[in-house]
Amino acid sequence: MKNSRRKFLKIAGATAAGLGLSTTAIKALESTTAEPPRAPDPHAAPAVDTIKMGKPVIDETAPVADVKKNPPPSKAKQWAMVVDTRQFKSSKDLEPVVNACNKIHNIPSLNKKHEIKWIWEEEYKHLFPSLETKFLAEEVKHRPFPALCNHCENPPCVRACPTQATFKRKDGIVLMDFHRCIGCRFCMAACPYGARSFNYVDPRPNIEEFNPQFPTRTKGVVEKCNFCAERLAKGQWPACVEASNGAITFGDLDDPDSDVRKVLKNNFSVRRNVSLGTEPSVYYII
Amino acid sequence: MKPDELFRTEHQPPETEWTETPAEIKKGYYCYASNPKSVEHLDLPHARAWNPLEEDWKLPENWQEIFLNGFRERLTKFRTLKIFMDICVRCGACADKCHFFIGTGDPKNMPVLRAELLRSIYRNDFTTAGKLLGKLGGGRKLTVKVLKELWYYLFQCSECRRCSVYCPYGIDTAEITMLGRELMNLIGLNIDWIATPIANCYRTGNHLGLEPHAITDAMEFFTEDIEDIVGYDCKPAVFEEKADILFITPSGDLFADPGTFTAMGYLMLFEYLKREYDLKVTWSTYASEGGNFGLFTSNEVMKRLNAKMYAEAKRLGVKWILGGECGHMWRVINQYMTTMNGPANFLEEPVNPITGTKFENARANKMVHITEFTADLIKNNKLKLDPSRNDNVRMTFHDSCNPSRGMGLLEEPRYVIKSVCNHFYEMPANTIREHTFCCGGGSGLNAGECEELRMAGGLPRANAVKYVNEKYGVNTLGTICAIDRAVLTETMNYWVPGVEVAGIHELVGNALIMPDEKKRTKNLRMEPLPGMEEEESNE
Amino acid sequence: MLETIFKGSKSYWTLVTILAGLIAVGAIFYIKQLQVGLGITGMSRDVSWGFYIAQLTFLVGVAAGGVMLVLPYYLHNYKKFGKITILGEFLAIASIIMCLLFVMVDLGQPARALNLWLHPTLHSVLFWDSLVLFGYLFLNLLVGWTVLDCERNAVPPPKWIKPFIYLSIPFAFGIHTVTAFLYCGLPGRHFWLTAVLAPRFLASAFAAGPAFVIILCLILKKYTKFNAGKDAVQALSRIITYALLANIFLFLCEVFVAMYSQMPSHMVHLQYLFFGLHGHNALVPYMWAAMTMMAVAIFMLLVPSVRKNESYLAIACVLTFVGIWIDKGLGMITGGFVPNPLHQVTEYMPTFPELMISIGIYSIGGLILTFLFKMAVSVREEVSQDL
Amino acid sequence: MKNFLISLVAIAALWLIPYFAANVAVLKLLIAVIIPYAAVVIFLVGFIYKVIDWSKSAVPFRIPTTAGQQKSLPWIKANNIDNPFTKMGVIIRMLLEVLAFRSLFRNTTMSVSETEHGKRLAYKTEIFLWIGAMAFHYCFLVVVLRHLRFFLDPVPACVQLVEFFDGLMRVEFFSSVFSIGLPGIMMSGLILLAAAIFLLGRRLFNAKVKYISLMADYFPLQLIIAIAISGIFMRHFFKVDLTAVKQLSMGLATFSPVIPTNVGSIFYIHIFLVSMLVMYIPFSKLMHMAGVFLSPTRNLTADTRMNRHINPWNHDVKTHNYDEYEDEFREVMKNAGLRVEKE
Amino acid sequence: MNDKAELSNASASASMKLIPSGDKKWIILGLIIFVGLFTFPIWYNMLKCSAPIQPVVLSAKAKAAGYCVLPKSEMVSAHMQILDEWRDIVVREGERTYTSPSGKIFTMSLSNTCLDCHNNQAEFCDRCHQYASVKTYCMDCHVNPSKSLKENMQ
Repeated sequence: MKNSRRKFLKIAGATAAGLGLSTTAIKALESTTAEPPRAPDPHAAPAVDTIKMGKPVIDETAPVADVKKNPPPSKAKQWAMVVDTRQFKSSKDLEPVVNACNKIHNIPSLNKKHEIKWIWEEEYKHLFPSLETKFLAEEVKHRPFPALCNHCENPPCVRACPTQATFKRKDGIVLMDFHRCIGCRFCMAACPYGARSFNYVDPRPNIEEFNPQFPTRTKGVVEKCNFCAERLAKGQWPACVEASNGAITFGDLDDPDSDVRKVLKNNFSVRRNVSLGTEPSVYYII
Repeated sequence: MKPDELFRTEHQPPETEWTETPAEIKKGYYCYASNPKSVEHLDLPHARAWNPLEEDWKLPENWQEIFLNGFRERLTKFRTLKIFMDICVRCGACADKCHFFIGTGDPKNMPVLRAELLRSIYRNDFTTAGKLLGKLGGGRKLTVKVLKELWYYLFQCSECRRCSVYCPYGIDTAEITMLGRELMNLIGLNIDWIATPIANCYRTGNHLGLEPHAITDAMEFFTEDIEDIVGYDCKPAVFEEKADILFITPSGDLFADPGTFTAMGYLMLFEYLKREYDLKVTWSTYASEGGNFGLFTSNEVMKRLNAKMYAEAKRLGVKWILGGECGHMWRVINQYMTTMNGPANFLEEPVNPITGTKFENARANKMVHITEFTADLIKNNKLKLDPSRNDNVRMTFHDSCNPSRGMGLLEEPRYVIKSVCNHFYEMPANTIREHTFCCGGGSGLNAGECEELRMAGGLPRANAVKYVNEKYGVNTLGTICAIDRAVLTETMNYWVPGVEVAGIHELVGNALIMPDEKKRTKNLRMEPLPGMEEEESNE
Repeated sequence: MLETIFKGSKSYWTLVTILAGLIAVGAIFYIKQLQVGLGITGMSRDVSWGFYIAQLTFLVGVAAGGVMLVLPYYLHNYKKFGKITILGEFLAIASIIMCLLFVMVDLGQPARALNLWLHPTLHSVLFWDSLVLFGYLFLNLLVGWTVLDCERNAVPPPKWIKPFIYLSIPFAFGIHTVTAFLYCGLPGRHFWLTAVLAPRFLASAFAAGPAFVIILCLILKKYTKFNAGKDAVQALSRIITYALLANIFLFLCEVFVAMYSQMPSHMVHLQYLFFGLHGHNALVPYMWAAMTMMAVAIFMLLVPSVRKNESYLAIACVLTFVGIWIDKGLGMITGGFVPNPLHQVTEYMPTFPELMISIGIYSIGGLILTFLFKMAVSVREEVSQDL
Repeated sequence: MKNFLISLVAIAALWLIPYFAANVAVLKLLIAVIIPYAAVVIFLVGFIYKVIDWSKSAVPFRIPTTAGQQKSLPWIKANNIDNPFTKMGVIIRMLLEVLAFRSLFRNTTMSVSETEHGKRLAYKTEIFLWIGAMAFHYCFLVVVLRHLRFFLDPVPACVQLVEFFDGLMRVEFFSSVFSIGLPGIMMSGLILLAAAIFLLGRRLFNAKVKYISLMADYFPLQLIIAIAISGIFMRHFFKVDLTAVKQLSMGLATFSPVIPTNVGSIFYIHIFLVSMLVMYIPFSKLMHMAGVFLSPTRNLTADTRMNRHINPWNHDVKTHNYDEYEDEFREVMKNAGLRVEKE
Repeated sequence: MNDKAELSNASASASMKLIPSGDKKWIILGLIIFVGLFTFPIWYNMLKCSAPIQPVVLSAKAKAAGYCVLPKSEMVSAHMQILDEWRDIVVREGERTYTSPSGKIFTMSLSNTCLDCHNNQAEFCDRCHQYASVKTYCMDCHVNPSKSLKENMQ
């Protein structure tokens, strides 16, 4: 199917044919689709890089898990994220992470009712209501926890979406197709993590700093964290990972040698509300 | 044929195209050719004896030329014809609206095809596309076969206009039939059931050919009967000069039941008005025909016959004319009379002298429908009525084609009926008012020889009557048309035995409490009044 | 038959004009919503469905309630309903159209609504809901129209219509069941996450729908020549009684499970609705009002002498209808969102524009219902002249 | 069926002519410039000729079909629309007829049912012809209005508004077989096509309508379907350079025609078929678009008893007057006791 | 017998005389309106003095490159389809690289590839789009990187 999707390549051939010999025209189409251009492997030959966002910064000295970080990959079976919440002592530590995401994705600042959040700060008791303890350590109680889409392996939002506007990619990312979303907000009701936001109003007037390389959204569609799919495609780390100073690790959960697997192997981690069976891909080291 | 056999449930057209399916003139479905004497009497062209069943119709030498010249002339004289020939899109909305199609299942009785018969000739001889494309363009040469087919189906249309109500362009097959019949008339292809009445009407003043004394004799019978019922006679005035109103009604009502009962109703009403309000109504034997079979012959004949009404009103010096219950009579009066024979400046704008009501709607034409007149009297409480005298009557009302679709007389008769009769039920909505079905015998098709056609055509009406008969026990079908009274009596006997046909003024006569009347025990049909059955048998 | 819509008395045209006016007002506010976005409603990131979807839920119930007239007549040959089944079918048509309109105005991108069928998604309940809703609409249009037209022509309905009538019965159950599945299949929304939701929806539907039919019958009896007949109304009132009892019973089951198990995630929603949570209590008076209304209604309906008095019956029906409307049209949806999965409370109240758009849609439904009932009443007047 | 097939062959020929001709430069000029101009001229001349020809025919009698209560007594509610007795009533009646197909709205279909009392005729509501006709005509209108964008520069806001509403619903679909997305689907085109196919389907599958259908009934429908298909294909599948098309159409509208270079044959097919349709109108039943305004059973007041209508060719006729009558029957009249004028 | 004066304008049915019917003026008026509407484009364009289409201006970068993803003629007629399919493939299939028939490689991105080269919308996109009255909604979300957000929003 993907191959024949390239038929626009020779669209003009059919243009000249008109409908007089429509069968010939279709045959012409088929012949052009027989040999699809192959998408080059970005590792072998880097994609035409019109976006100069800078390479990921890998700080080897950062006090993360004591493993050497792999270079950013661009393909995975199940992308996952491990947040070492111990490294976020106060809101100030989390702020750059949130800001990096907001800025790079043109996220507007709106009032609480209509706000758009891809990654944001939450308290422990809200993030893990089912893991609440009566006498939580003071430090954990006030620790800022980043909340974001869990890119569940079994995402209820994808199940609920009537148009496949939200879907799970082969690499595990739960993505939004803003072109297809009809704004029914079924996914928001289905998401048990409050990860989704709806554009109740036009976001553009409320975007403070603006990244021309990334589209804004139109009013009336749902959006959420996309694990920076656009950056991964270019072999870059997600913006939050990059801005986290090593507090957030990112990688392929299916790859035993990936950063995330290494970190998880060595640390106790939890996920949000696992009893729902959604299999979140965001892990928190407490 | 038995009713069950005549009730066709299949309306599937044949496989061959209509242009290739020649018409077969069937017994029971056509009317006899006209008596040449009748045709001659009006100096109409090509009078001769001929028989539709014979191969040779004895057509005049140059019949095609006459036909086409007549066609051409009418295309300029009648915009209707030209537009209707040009703009039909054959959407088929009219197809199953015709009672003759429903009844006979003959696809050429679909109004669109009836018109196409003429239209195919029009295309062939009068249009560019038709001349270029010939048969492909839907054209047909005017051959004897085509002419016979045309004749056959022009006399299977009762000009009821039901199809024109549904046509998105208002194409009126009645108009096409009328002009088609004019063309037939030009080559002498008249039918006797029309030609002889018009000759009669021209000479004696009425279709039946009743000479003056025959009319007065009939009146005498009526007055005798009325005397028996009421206690005194109601002799009408005839030829009374300076009467208030000249009354004209179809002659059929003077001649045959149940129309005669309607005529008795008129006589009683006029006697009542004379005694109570000193209103002078006069009849005439010269203008003794309300109907006008000229409508079914040609515009010219229609005008010739119609002229007598105004002429007589002028001669007698009446104020205005009152018209009786008749169908096509009112189409002529309403839509043609003032144009053809007006202006009637010698008459006054009609005012009901008893109620003072001005009949605004008849201010130019000066002719008022009797149900308008009676309704006005009843509304103003000028008539003493006892509707319970009609309690044996369970009534439904058949809207006659012409008063409904050529006039819009819908509420007046209903108002009168409801005032004189306690049991009134409407037939299903799609069969009354502007949707009403023809009796099947309109436009001169009440000839004995085409009875089967008439019974088939009367089926939709009869079927609706049957429904109210079964559901509400309706036993009387009221109409305001003399042809209806004649045709539907026969039709009801055939399809819905037990249902009588009555004019509205028969019921008025029954309910009317005449001044100084004797104790009424009988209705106008000499049957005991409701509640009087015992006394009747005691006598 | 359609032409009967265009012939009516002065009061009929007044009603039509008023409804048309309200539709126009609603349209103006909807245009505003199209320009500004759903931000003009009271919905928020936390309460992402509000009044619109709640009305969908409620009206699906009213539509499904029509089956309580169709089923006894066609399956059990209960002749007394013969005269009013058409009212149930026409009410269903109007209700379903309102449902569809409420979904349309709730969409952020209504222009893309066709994506629902361009990209049919079998695992989405909303897709199935659209199928059953349109299916039920089609069936009711077909059946209602065919049967009424045959009645007008005094002929028996054609044989081919029977399968469609029978099919409409499972569809009626289907629309409300699938609509319940919209909610009760969502993880993390514990208020809805209960197998009783669909039965409860059906029970409330079979109370609210027939209650509305009774109210309509009584109105028709007063203002037109259409008389449903005492027996039919009484039979309906018994249906309402049992359905309302079942509704309350199922609700109490819910309350028991939540309160006895003492599981916070199940309890909090009921606590919020009936007592308020962390000082947030906007819905508390409404919920108690709804419960009181239903309780009073059930009491009135259970006493035969009260039920048999048509004025009291009318009151009981209004109480039932309004009670269920508040319960389903306000509490059911908002209650599921408050508190949110992160246990935060954001309250919801519909805004003025939101209400005006809703009134506009209710007026469209009212207008359709007026037209359809006008048609039914006219036909009835035509064919039963001896009444 | 024969009529259908002959007409279909004609349409196929009309499709193929421009397909082959578009490859020859001279013929391009013919199809893109000369034939369209000719079509417009033939259309206008033919149309005006036909209407003037109609207007030359007299309207001797006022014979409206009265489909409602007449104006008579003041207390009886008259129906001024279906039985118009004022000019305003006629105007409303005509507006309803032209804009809402009032008469067709009444359409019923006859059927025979078996009841416990025997066979019964029923006249059930038949609304689909009305719906199909309304959809067809209104979408045709919208399509024509939309195409004004090719003939007007700058494009007026009202034309843009029509386009906006026509394309309001977005249809985006991508698959291996075909893709639809940009340019957006115009609802009018699809509905027009669907309605035309429905109307054609009636002619083929409704026995009565099939029986009455002539080639002249199939041909325009098939031609319009062909036009719609060529238009839709050009928009969505065989794209052409729109600016080039507009340069051509603007050239036509400003009498300075240019022939575009980068335009595929589908465009020539489209414009050729449209030219054929335009040319065909004055000679065909499509003149109903003008005729509907002139139909004397609809556009006249039903007030003939109130106001006298003049017949322009009214002529004298021979009548049988009273004197002749009395001369013939004087004796019997006297015997019957009737008054006579001359003793 | 009747008012002879009324009937004197004709004598026999064969030789008839037409007097103009009253509706002729309305028919002529209707025809004038119809013809006026039908020829609307002619006089509208005369009144508006419509200017010929202004040619599209290529940016220096585009000129320098000398090629696009497809031959110009195909881009002119089918660019919208390419953009449409690009976005579907990029978003849903995660493929971002496009190899043109000429073998050149492009990133499939409206903002970052197309608008990078054709950065002057007014002189590039709008010229034709205005002429042909084609409204787009691409820029409701996507942005022209050469402009500020405010400019993009206008």
